[in-house]
Amino acid sequence: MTAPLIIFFVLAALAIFGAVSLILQRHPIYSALSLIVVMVALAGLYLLMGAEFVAAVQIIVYGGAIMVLFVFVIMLLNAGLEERTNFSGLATYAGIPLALAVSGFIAAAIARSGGYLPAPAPSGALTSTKTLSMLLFTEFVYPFELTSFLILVAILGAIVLAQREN
Amino acid sequence: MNEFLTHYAFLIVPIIKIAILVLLVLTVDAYLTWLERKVIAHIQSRWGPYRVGPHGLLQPLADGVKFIFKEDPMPAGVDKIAYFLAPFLTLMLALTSLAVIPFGPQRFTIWGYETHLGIADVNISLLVLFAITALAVYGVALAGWASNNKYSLLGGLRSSAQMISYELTLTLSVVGVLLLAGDFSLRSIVEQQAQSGKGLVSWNIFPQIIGFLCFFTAAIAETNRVPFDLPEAESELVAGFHTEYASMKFAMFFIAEYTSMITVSCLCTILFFGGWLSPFPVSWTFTQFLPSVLLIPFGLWVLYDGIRYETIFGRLLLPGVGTALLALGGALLAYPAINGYIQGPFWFFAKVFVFLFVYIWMRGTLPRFRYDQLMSFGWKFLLPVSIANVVLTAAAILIWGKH
Amino acid sequence: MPIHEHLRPILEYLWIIPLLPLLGSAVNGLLGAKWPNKTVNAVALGSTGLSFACALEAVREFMAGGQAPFRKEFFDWIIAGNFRAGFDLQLDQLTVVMVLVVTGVGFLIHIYATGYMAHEGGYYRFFSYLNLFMFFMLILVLAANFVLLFVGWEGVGLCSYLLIGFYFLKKSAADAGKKAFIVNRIGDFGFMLGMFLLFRAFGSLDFQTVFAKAATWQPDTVGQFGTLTIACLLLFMGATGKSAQLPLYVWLPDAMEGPTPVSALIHAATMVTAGVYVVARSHVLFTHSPSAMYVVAIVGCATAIFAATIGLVQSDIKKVLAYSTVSQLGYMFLACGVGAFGAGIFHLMTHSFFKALLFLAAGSVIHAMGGEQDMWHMGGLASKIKVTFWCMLFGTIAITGFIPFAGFFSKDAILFAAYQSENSGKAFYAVGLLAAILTSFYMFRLVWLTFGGEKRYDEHHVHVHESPGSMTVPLMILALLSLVGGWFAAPALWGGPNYFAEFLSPVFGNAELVGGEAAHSLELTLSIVAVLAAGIGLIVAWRMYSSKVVRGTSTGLHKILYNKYYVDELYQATIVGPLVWLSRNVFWKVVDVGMIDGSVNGIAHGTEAVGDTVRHAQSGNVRSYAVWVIIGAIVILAIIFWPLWRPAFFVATSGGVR
Amino acid sequence: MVPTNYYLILSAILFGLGIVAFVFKRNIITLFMAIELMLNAVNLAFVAFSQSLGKPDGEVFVLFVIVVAAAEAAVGLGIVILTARNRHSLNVERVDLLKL
Repeated sequence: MTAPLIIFFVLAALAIFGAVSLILQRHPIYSALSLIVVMVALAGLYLLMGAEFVAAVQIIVYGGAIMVLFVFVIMLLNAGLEERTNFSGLATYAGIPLALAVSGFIAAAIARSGGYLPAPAPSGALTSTKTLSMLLFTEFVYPFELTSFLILVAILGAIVLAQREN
Repeated sequence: MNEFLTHYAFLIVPIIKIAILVLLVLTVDAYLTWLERKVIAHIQSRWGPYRVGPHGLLQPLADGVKFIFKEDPMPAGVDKIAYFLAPFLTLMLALTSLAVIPFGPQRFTIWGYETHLGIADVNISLLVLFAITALAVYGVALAGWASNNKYSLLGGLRSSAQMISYELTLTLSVVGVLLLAGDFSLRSIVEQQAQSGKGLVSWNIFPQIIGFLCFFTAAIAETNRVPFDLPEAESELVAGFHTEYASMKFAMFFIAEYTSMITVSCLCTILFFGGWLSPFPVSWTFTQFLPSVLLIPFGLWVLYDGIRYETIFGRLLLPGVGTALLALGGALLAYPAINGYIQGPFWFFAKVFVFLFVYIWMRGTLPRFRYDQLMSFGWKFLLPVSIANVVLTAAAILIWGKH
Repeated sequence: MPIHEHLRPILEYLWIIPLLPLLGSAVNGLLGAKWPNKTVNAVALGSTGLSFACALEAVREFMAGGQAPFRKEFFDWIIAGNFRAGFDLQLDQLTVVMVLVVTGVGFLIHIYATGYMAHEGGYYRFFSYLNLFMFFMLILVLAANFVLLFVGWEGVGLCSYLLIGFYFLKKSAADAGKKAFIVNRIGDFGFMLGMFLLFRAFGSLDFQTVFAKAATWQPDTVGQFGTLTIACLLLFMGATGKSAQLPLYVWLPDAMEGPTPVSALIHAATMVTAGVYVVARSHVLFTHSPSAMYVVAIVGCATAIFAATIGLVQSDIKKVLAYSTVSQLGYMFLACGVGAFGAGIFHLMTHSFFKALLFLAAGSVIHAMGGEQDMWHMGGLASKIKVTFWCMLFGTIAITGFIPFAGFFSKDAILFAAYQSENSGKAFYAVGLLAAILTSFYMFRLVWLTFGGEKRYDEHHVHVHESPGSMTVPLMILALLSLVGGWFAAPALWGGPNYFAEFLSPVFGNAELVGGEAAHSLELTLSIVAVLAAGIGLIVAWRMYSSKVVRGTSTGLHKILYNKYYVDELYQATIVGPLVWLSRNVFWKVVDVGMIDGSVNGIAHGTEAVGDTVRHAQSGNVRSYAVWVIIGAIVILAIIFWPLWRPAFFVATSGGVR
Repeated sequence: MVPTNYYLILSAILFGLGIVAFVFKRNIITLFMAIELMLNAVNLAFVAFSQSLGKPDGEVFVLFVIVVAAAEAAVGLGIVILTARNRHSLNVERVDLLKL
């Protein structure tokens, strides 16, 4: 059992633990924190795979901006413990099994098809930030511009939503 | 024994380095508080700490003892986990962020394990730093939220909003430097500034003056220091997010704050002021004697000051320190070879010290922002300026190439 | 081969010629409603005049280019598989003639119309339609492939419908318009079938390719005729519709409901000759199937005599001219049928001159009589409206074929060709000659009834007055043309060359240039005979109508002729009636109401019912929606991965199948 | 070296947990977090593929996904705030007026 494998299992366990605790926690703040745990673990996995830039961005944007926004909103609305209502019978009885079924499907499919994939290239060797940015600004420049436009739209939408009508 | 060391050096050496660094930083923090109180006192024409030890030099120890032995009351209705988590998180992140900072150029080998000044040498160290600072928000926010106190909550909200807002500027203002260096590694950024070998003139501060100003401002905001210390605005929010914290937990916040100050100073030094590089051209080798030449008069002054100090303890201690300094200086002059080694650290810490002093200085002089001013300043002025800086730098590089 | 491209601005941009009228039409149609007549005139005349000028310039460049046939593909219109229909224009000798006739005569008629329509409502509308017609007609003659030609073909049909029904408040006019349109549809149906057949046979509808391949076409037998024969007959069916030949001629006389300039431009000079043009254009196909040629000749010949007989007794001045047009078109088809395409086109040109002249003159008469069209209520106008009278006389002489007027040469060429054609040429000749006699009879009858004798109208109600210059000047020009229009062929009389035929010979090959001394002497005799025939008609008409005449009750043969052999009634009884019954009782009451409306409403009701039942799933509870999404996901995944898993589901290991 | 499969299976598990969270949780904000979790799982798969296939495209897509997630969070949380303001509840089952 090599070192990377150990690290992988540790981080994977951490991620799964976070995801599970996201489900089990009753207070949104703790759900948020456990989600952050997941994200950090994923960032570690990215580093393990040698996708360092993505790892950094994952932490900076997801951990540093998006989740902060969540926490901020939770605090702002002073959200209490969630009440476990069961108005939707369908979701109550069929929800969990079906969800598990879907994940089972996907996992099985991957287990079947993933075998054909080669093992990851040695870490870091593959994508330096330079190559990534070259790709981003040459081949993917059009989607890149589109996403920038999307961001703009999102900003405007958020402003419009947030402002009190007067 | 020896082969054990050589075999596990990759594990042992970093641990040792970490231990050293943590101890160092904690001490520096402690004496930073002392320095701050002294300087501000003198700015406000007071004496500042004076009782504990000569010039209150032992004040930090006293504070430490106080923190440790003080009672730690927990307010009613706090969210326990978060309440405990917050200070640990904050301190941990603050200390971690120091791990990627290189303090000097030298690479040396201990027990067959090649290492360097500084803990980790990641090739995206800058990004890692930003990642860690990005996470630093949670400590403050959680502390504010967990203590079940309106003022603290307000403080937490403020800090989260403020940090998100200024993080943009913080990141963008560095882009100029990155464009010049073409790399995320702090080490290579410094080396890039060393290339021309002309010393001072090739530092990033000159092409990146705008970037530096934006960066420093944003960094102060990120560290919740005056004039951006709204999360702990005592006049409005009692003590903001750490109102409900006492003794060791409070100390953790405190240490974290000063540690992040150090980190920011180190960053400013590395990014804009040539890190461990000496301001003089490489050709001027005689400038290597500067540290020792500085030590001697300092030692003399301490000696002189100690002799005419009023308390016995002072009269015993200070001259000792003075003579020690003199001896050190003499030794350096005697064995010039050493100078080569201490150049890097010397300049590095000198610059860092300057920045720390600026921090304290500002706290002594500047008033606090109002919240709306803070936001509009960050979004409407700082951010556009830093973006403009990026564009300008890119254009310049496009036109003239890198220098 | 394009030479001196920089020296031939128009030819390289040939589309400018049809574009100008289109622009004029658009401007007038969209903006002209509020404009004064002057502005509308400026636009309409300007566009057509400019296009005429461009046409002249194009022809000059064509001549300068050594008469090299010009063809250019401007842009692709339809691309489907190996089928290409492009906006391709071409200019060869045949096109030159057509373009000049269309633009020139059209321009004159535009001028005339400004005077004639001056007091009519919808002035701008009229000219917008007229320009639109010019556009489509030019597309028709300039097109370099069947598809584009068909565009023009349909377009002129549309404009003809719009213009016949110009006084759409008058029921008879609206009906006439509809009739023209529908009858043309029948022909167009044939035309389209012909095109399809051609495409199937040659894999293209481009003139060049089709004709090139047709020239080396091995006769086959589809049915017991060849493909070419069937295709030609189908095309000819379209031609009969457009050019008012038997049995589809019935719309043309009714089309006289439209304003007289329209009758002159569309139903005498240009549109109705489109059929002849198409036959001439695809002469390669026709010459390859003698049977088709024979049919064309027979139809043309029959139409000529048939229409002429009807024309003998009509009392409406325009109706007479209409039937005369039909009969003259018959002549042209006769010419094409006996392979004398050049002669046919020649007659087309001259006919467009003098028939336009006649119509315009008739229009001038009607104008003078204040809208009266019945010749029995005219008479003795010669002294009152001299210009009109003389122009009308010129036209009459030209059409009846007295030397040296245009009609003489063209009609003479046709008869000569008919006489020479091998299979039953003599019969054709005889019928043609008879038709010529009849023609000269009814034309002079028209002249005498209108201008001769004493007046048969009431002075107090109608005060006769000469038309304005804008009408008389075109009349005179056309009169001149119908005098000199035929002189291209004049030298042929004394054995010289027939310039017109030679000009067209590159297109048609030297099919009808049968020279030789014997042929020449024969031609002389034949022409003398023709003139004599015309003379007979003249004399008879003089005997019957020059003196005081009274309108007798029509009986027997006269009655039949006067009622046009009851053809309309026949069609009404055999075709129209049953169709109307069918559409009312089956298509409307059963198909439309029952099936179509029923299905539409049924779908609507079904949707509503389904919605009523399903909408309860719309609980508004996001979690249940989420579950629905998951179910959908499961289904999709199952569909995707089923083929992957069918062999031994759970054998799947993380290692996968290597 | 870690086989790519492991990453993929981990991402599948995380995705499934995200789905479970989505149907199980009632708090609107937590639902958003569940969505973020699924996005993260997908990101992991992207990176794993891009690493194993030796093409950086996957990582570029991760960047795009992150951007989209940011936009979605901004707008979505704005909506959440409005909802909470108007309905005085964050329970998604109490916000069910949008039905027939």
